[in-house]
Amino acid sequence: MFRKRLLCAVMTASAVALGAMSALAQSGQPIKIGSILSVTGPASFLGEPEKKVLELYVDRINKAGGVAGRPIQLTVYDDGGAADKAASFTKRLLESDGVDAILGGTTTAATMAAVPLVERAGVPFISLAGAVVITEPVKTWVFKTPHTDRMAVEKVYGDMKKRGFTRVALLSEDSGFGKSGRDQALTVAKLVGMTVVADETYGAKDADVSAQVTKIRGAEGVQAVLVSGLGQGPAMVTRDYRKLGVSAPLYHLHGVASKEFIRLAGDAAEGVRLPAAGLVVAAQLPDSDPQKKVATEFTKTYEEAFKSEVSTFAGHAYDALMIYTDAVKRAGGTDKAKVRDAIEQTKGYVGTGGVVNMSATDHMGLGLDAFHMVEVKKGDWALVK
Amino acid sequence: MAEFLQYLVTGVTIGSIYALAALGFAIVYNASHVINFAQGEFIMIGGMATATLTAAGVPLPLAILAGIAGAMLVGVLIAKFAVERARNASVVTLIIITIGASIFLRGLAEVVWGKEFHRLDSFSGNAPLMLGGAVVTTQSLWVLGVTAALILATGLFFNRTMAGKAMLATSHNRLAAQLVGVNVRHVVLAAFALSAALGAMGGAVVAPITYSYTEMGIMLGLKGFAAAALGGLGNGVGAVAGGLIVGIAESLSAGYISSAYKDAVAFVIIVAVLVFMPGGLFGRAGTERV
Amino acid sequence: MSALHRHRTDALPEEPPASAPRAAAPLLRVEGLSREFGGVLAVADLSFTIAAGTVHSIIGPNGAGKTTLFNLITGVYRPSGGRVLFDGRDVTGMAPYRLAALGLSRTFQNLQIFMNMTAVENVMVGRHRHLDTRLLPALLRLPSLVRRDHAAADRAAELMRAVGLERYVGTDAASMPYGALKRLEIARALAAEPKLLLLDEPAAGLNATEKKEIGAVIRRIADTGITVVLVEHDMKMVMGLSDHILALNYGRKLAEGRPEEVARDPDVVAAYLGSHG
Amino acid sequence: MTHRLLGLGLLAVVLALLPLGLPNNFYLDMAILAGLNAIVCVGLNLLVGFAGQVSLGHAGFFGIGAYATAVLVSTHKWPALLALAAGALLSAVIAFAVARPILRLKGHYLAMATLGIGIIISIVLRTETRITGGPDGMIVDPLNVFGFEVYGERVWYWVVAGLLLVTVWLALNLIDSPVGRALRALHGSEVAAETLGVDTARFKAMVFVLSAVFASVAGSLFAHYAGLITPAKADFLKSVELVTMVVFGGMASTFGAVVGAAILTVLPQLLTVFQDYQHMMLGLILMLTMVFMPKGLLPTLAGLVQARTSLGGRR
Repeated sequence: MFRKRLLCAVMTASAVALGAMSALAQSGQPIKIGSILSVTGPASFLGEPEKKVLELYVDRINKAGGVAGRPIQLTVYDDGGAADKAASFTKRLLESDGVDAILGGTTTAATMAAVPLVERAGVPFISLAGAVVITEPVKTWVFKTPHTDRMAVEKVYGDMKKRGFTRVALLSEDSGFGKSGRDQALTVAKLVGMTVVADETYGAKDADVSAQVTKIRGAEGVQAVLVSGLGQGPAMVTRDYRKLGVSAPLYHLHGVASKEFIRLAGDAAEGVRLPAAGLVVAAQLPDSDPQKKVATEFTKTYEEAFKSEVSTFAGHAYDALMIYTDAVKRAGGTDKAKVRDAIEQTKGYVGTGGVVNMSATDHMGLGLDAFHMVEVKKGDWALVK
Repeated sequence: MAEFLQYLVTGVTIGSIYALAALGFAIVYNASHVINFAQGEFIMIGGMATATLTAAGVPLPLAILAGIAGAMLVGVLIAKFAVERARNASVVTLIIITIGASIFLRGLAEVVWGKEFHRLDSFSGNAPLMLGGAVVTTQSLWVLGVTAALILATGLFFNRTMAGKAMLATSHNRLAAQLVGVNVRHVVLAAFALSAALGAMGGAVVAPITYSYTEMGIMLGLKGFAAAALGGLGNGVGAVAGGLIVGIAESLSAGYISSAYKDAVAFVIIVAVLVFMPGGLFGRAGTERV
Repeated sequence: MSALHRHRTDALPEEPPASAPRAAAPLLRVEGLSREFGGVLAVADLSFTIAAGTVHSIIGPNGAGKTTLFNLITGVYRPSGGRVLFDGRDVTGMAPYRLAALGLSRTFQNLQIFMNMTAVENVMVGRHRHLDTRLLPALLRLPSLVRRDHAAADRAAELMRAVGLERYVGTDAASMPYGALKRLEIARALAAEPKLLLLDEPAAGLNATEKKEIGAVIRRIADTGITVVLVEHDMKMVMGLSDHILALNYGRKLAEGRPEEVARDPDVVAAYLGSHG
Repeated sequence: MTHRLLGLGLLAVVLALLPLGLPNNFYLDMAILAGLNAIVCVGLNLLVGFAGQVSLGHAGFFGIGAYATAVLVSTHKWPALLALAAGALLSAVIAFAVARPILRLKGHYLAMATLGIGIIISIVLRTETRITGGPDGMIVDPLNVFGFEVYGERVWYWVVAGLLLVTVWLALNLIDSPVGRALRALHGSEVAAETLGVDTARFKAMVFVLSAVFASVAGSLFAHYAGLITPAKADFLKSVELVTMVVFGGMASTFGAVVGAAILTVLPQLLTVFQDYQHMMLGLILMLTMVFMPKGLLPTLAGLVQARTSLGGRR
């Protein structure tokens, strides 16, 4: 009860564009998009920009005449980072709001909570969360825009091996993303010949992880440490890590690719490495990179509109909205089954996360090439060459 | 050994905050026989005000003072408009009232300060000290020093000043205190103000360690309550001891048993102790008068 | 008047307690009973016996240990030393509810009325050990349970009539006057069908008329064969009702015997009667 | 006694007519959640309101029921009703084990101990990731009774409404029985109840176990209905929410518990119109209600009506 904050029952852009009146009555019907995001809670620095981006672009699309002459009506609910709330809001979107599609699930947990409901209801669903379990095995109605944690782990291990590290300590959050990341880290380690020498966990809402860090500090022969978590928790880990003077290099996954992470961790973030979509280092990308144009433009729009720095999470939401609206255009309407098929046939879409080529067996459609190792230097992201 | 020391340092640091919260519970309980479930929110107010005000450029001491003043004002308002008016209500009703107050305060904090985490830098640099292989941050020293000073000051206040003695007398015998001219209502207000000040100061010094956010007070408050009950409700020395016991036990079990069960430690201890000692470790087991 | 009187008497327990025939055997025997509170002996090495079928009063100034003694006998407090034998059984330290089952019942100096219930329900709680107190029949409201409950309600109403509370049967206890509540406690204690009834200052706080009425109620209870132990400050009532008196001071026995003996005892006069006029 | 059946009849009529006034499944959903909360609260009220024993940990039993169902049905493929019974049994055993030592405590110490038990249960559920899925919880299969799948808000509504009626009937029966009087008596004066032959420890344990079983059964049903269970449903805030419903509606009033559960389930949804201010509003409403109606909503209103009509003899 006390947590049920469906704060942002924001009905943006419900003002029907007058121009659309001339179209057929049917086509004048708004396209209803629902979204469940973690605008508050431990994952708020992921969910908050996602919400802002959806609102911004829905507004722009509507001002430009909508999608195929139909305006978009967006409903956003905040799950506060809790899976059970994500499930009940999904129910509300499906049952009460009658949406044509759902974008979101900021976190893996929220996404997985919504999956059985959307699968049953048969509504296209594009998740903004990272874990590989979302799209593997493939689920009929479920898609996602960010890279998977497995790709992130592969990228991290690749970088570690390049620096000559083979003995890694894991520190994972007990959240869905954290657990999935840990599973991938353990599995992939065997494949690429890494040795996991310590395996600790922490809670997403812990105020102090120094006990775990102390244990890792004491573990034999740790050459590098990988943290599997998202949002604010990893910032806490990073500070305790530096505080206790651990010298092994620190890696995170792509769940912290936001300036907010650097702000929270402060000086402690210096030297932290993680894989991220090209968006956060758009200016540093070579001109030949297909992403550069999209990423630069999106960054400009975002930073002008919100006067704050862009994060990859904003990009995930943008990509999801673009993939969906594009599919609606190709499907010639919001018929759910047709739109689903159209999403599955997305080919060559250049987004902030990379070039998307979906198929019946791949509901994400991203390759490793669009994923970059970045390092925090002087409070900013720097592309690792 | 280095690990053990490290856990000890961590435990004493967080235990100090529990001790301050527990002392706040004890003071309020003595004056009014109310367990103030909004005690944790005083910590939150202290932490949030200090973090946000310093971020806005206010000098640190001023920011802390503002936080304390704010918390004291809130404490007095709760006492005056909620607790005093419901004096004769049942234990459960009073619990719900103070929980209502804490929900309200968290809601207010969300509106004023937002829901995101706020960072507060250590009071004096990040260079850690080494103590027999254990790292001691300067902020830990701040926490310990400030806690010790506050506990000492509270002790002196109750034993050396007229106002303190009046409050103590009220807790022993409300009617008798009233008869010798103590204004019992003022005592209740003062108790809330004092416990709010202790909590807010604790929140300010712990903020650089834990971050400040609107929900930071929930667990700190509950563990403070556990610590207060552990020491025997209304027993100031017991509350401080209870806080340190909970903090150290928690940190040691996080290190040697399971970090995931860290938060359960305080409650396992309190349940176990209450089963065998229904009045807490230092409480008197009262006999019911019929 | 006499018809009413008879009717009231009839409402009290019909059969004399089982132990009554063994008139010589004491119903209650207290041996060397002590209880200390924080180093102070509230009851000190106290021994006495109470014969079945008598009215026995315990007197003494405030703080003499009378209520503590009641609490020790009824199991509310555990003794620090000594024994309590009830009906030939050692019941020292036995839980109050088990003593109640053996036939011990009491009232309280400070009213212990269930203010969250009606008057008749208060008395029905007194019938507790004679009723079906299993959970499942209660949840399902089995007919057998309902029948016994109705009977208990009728019996409770009768008892209330017997103590002169007939007009309060369905009233909330919380809205009854003090004097009525005093009598309600007696009705409640009687509902348990005790062998031994301990009354802790039944007349305290009552006016002269009420005192007289309560004295008559106690007389009638004693007449049915229930053994009564009375703690009371009202000497007129004590003298009028008692077969036997025990005088306490500072937790110790001061004197014991028939009323006129105790009243003449110089220690008692000095310690108690002297201070109370 | 006629009063008893009158209330039950009225509740039945309200439950029967309610769906007619609900425009879509979202409102039915709220009604179902309110009904499940009400089942817990009617049981909890027996403990808190009638027997006067505070519990700030009953969400723990709700959680045990929910997770027993989730684990046994979804992971081990037990029949749903058997899992529900197993959960109730587990709750009863745990409640019974802690009841005697814990319920000796009074007032705030009891609050502390029950709070502790509840938090320990929720932390175990959160931490035993392999069994429970951790903080993000686990997906639960739909309720399947003898091959018939209970799915959809319409069906669930009638299931929950029926069960609520049964719960209320059981509670009303209990209150007006020797057991119920014993419970109320130990609330009114524990020492007096003891000296009248009431084994107070036994009855406290009995009502603690009973209320835990009610909470557990509601938890099992909730798990099936929601399709997802997380440890948040067993934590301290949920426990507080449950007690608040009881106190808000009116302690020692069975229909008060139902009304409290209904209002406090729906209220947060209504308060969403205040957006950022909704938590402040919720806290304020709780405080003001308890300050000005310390007896709770229904008893206070009943008192007002009574004063107006000046009819004595409230039961």
